[in-house]
Amino acid sequence: MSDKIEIPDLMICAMASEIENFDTVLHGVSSPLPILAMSVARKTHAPDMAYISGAEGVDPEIDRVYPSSFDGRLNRNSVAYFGLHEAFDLAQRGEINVMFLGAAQVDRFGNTNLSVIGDIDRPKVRLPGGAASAFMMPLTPKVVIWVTRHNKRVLVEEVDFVTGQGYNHRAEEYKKNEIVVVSNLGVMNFRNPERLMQIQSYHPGHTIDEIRDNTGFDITPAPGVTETPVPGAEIINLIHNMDPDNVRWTEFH
Amino acid sequence: MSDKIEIPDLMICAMASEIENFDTVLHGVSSPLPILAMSVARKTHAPDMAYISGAEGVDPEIDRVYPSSFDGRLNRNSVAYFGLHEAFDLAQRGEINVMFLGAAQVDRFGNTNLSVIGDIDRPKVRLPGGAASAFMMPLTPKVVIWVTRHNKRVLVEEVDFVTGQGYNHRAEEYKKNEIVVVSNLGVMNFRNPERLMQIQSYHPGHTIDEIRDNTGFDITPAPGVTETPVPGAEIINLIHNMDPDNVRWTEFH
Amino acid sequence: MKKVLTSLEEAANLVKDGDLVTFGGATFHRAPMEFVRELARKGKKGLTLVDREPAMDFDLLIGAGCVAKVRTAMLAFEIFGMAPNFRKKSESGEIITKEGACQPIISGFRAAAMGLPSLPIKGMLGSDLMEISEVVGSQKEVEDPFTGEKMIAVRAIEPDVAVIHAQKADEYGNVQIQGPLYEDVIKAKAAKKVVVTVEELIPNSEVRRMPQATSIPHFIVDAVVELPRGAYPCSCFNYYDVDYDHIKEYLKAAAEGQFDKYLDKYVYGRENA
Amino acid sequence: MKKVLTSLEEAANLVKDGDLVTFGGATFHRAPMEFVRELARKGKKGLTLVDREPAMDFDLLIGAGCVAKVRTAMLAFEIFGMAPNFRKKSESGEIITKEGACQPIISGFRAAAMGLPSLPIKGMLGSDLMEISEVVGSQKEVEDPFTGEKMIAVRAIEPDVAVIHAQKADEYGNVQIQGPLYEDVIKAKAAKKVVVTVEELIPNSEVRRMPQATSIPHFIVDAVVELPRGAYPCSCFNYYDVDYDHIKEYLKAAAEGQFDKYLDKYVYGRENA
Repeated sequence: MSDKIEIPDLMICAMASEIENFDTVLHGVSSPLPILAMSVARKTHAPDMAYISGAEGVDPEIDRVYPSSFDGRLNRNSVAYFGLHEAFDLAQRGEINVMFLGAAQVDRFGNTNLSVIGDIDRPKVRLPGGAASAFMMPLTPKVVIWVTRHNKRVLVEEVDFVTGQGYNHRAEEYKKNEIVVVSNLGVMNFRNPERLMQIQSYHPGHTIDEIRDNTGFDITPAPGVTETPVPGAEIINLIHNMDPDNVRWTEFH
Repeated sequence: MSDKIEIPDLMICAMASEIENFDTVLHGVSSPLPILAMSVARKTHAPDMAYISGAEGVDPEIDRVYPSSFDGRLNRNSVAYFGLHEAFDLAQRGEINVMFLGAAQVDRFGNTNLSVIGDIDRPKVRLPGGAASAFMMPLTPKVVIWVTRHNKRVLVEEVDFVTGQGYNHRAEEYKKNEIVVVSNLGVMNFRNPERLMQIQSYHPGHTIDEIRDNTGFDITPAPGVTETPVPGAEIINLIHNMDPDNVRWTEFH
Repeated sequence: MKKVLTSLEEAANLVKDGDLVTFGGATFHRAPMEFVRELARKGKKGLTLVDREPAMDFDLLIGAGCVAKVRTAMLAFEIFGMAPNFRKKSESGEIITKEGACQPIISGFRAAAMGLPSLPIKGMLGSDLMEISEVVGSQKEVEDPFTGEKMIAVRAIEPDVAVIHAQKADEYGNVQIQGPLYEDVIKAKAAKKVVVTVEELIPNSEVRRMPQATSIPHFIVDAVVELPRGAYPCSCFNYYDVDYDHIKEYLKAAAEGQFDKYLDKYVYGRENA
Repeated sequence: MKKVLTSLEEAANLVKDGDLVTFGGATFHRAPMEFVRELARKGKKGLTLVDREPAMDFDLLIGAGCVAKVRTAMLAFEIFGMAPNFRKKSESGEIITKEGACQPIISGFRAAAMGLPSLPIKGMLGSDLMEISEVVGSQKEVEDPFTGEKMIAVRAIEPDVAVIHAQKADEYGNVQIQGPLYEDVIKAKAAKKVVVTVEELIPNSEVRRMPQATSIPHFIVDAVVELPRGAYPCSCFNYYDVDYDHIKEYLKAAAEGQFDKYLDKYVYGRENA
């Protein structure tokens, strides 16, 4: 089984499992994986979650994903429209429970970089920008960061530029909020007193050692580390039916 | 003619004449006279004014007035809804040109009192409150205050409590904004260097001396003081058709 | 989405003695009058009521002895003049009235809705109302951090409960308001708990047919009560107009010292006036 | 109401060299692309562009040499990756890019829409983006005047011109936007001048039939241009979807150093791509 399951599908289900029932969840731009993860969660263990789309629909009936995560067609049969500025008001009230964010670099403290490789004023590589990261990272009870290329250039000792705030770059009141990193090799969390990245689970077909060898800093397994649970066939079918054009694969090429 | 024209109709037309074409105008609560004045202005010299109703309609087709100025029926065939908080944003941008406000007391500097007669903590008479006065008075290029009982208890030397800010209670930048008082005896403005109340016009059937005798402070006629222009029969008919129940008379009883 | 449909009785239990409460609508329109009467029947005590321009809803609760403090920009019965119980009890000192103004109260709700401790506004300076506000701690003169411009910081107003009467909602709390919204959406976002009474309960499928008609989404609503004519004698746009005869009867009773009789007849007597 | 219907040519003249400009929509949706192409044809210079998450609209103007500065929270082509001209010219230093974040940019627009010099927000602290912002003067760490809580004051963003592509408007500038609004209404309120290009011109009588459908009222709109397919190759909800083949052609041309040929074909060549 584990040799058959595809990494995007496994990541989508790992991301979905970070959502609890009754959570209010928001996704942003360029987010086919989060959209599929939120859809899977709704159809499985979190039927009562509130789904706020980056395209502004509330609890839309998502029949498929598109190359754009702001496409108005993602709002089909929504119960309401809720603008991003309204969602941010909600976040400032602490009422958005889970947010999914991307990253070009993540370090051991959970800092993310989406801004620049090299110096900000003389960038070696100009990155697209952090979008909501610097705002949502500290405020949100749980931020799930997805990484499609787990290697030493992405999982780094220290990010070139702190776009999103890890535990060493946030006020005391925000240190209680969780960060979870879901990569193509495993799932990492920071549930330890030092708030340092540790291995929560390794994906089927991968190992703790493989994760350690591909991480740019010393990372240890969390107590009770396990293999990432494998989704059932019906969930895999759900994902495939929602993504006939394999949009979810784009980030992996 | 002047003995036939009724005071509410005359006041409504005097209030309407303070609106210029292309002005953006807002009315508030308990405002049958402003609603009729805005309607008259639109049908006469200010066809292009923007009419923002306290009931949230923009440029509604007003067929009649009601005992409440927030009645949803006042929005018939509006071109848009515009909430009071949005209108206040506009006011903070300086883009509401004219606002109509009531007053229980007005003094020589243009201060208004809608809060209390006597001491605020041990009120002799508790008044209803200033509504938008303290916010709109300084910010608005032209505030028109209507007074249905011009006497020495209403037009006072100094108000018991400054609800709305006259010229001696506002910052320099706001002293350029105009205040006009339309009463049952005449029209008063502050277009002089001292920014003191002066008589702009006296209503037909009334005199400058009558106004002075019924004002609680020394008030002088403005240069070029005249009789308040008398509206034509078609405008009177317009008003009467819009107010079959004589709601406009209520404040005069 | 979770179902939040409940009874008037249960919903009223969400309001505790001493709570800070606001109501939807303005003056005679979409005030949640039947919920207000239920609060009076339950004998709630020591409520602090806050709103921009309320009318009979506040005055009835003041007359019924449920209120300790009131904060409004104006509390009157439109062209019919003063709110009788408000006037009587504020002059006698039975209730504390710290008058506000429209913009500070609206902006206080907006600050809470935005999750901010305060929000800057303009105007107000020079009014004696500023002094009251500084004492109460609801407003403060500040300087803009960039321009140095004199501004007024308005402290957030986060009601314990906001009660709104709307035309339609589904059992999950997706609410459709027709006609003027007043500050109802802002109040719902600002409050800790939100109760919505509605003329009609509609199926979720109808909500999904026109999401743009939803004014308040389910995830900020704690209770929905089906309550036809729940705003009476105030109006509910597209359903019924204000019953001004009833309002005149209310004012007459209060003027003649017969307000208790009014309460017996319309509040403590029949379940629905 | 005054009539503000005009031509694309006239409307584009409202944008001056060096202006601060924002566009409606987000990424590939309701960007005013035909207006953008007209700005390129007119050879506008030194524009500062600001928006939360733009895409091809900003990148095309950068590629056409119209832009001096860019402020965005993210400028990319969604899952297709980096915006090619933005990346090239920001790395070469040809344009100045001071990156923001979504909330500060949205709140900057909101502050201007509210007539305020600045607005407080949360978050941001600890990010290196704060340092940039403090230097640029767009954000500042402050303390709430009541609670002492650490907040970030965001300076108002008041664009010289906001250009929005919508589905419908009348000749007076009453605008109906269908589907996601993004920050279009806020931008319109925030800007000094507002240009709206629309798929369809509708009579005022149709606007009055459903006032609740009006997203932007006439009194804040300075120009309306009838421009079917004005968002192409971006989408216009209920009218047409994104033309991803065109977007891939754009990216391919840029990747192969053939961007000038793209401009000749789709911008300087035929009036409408």
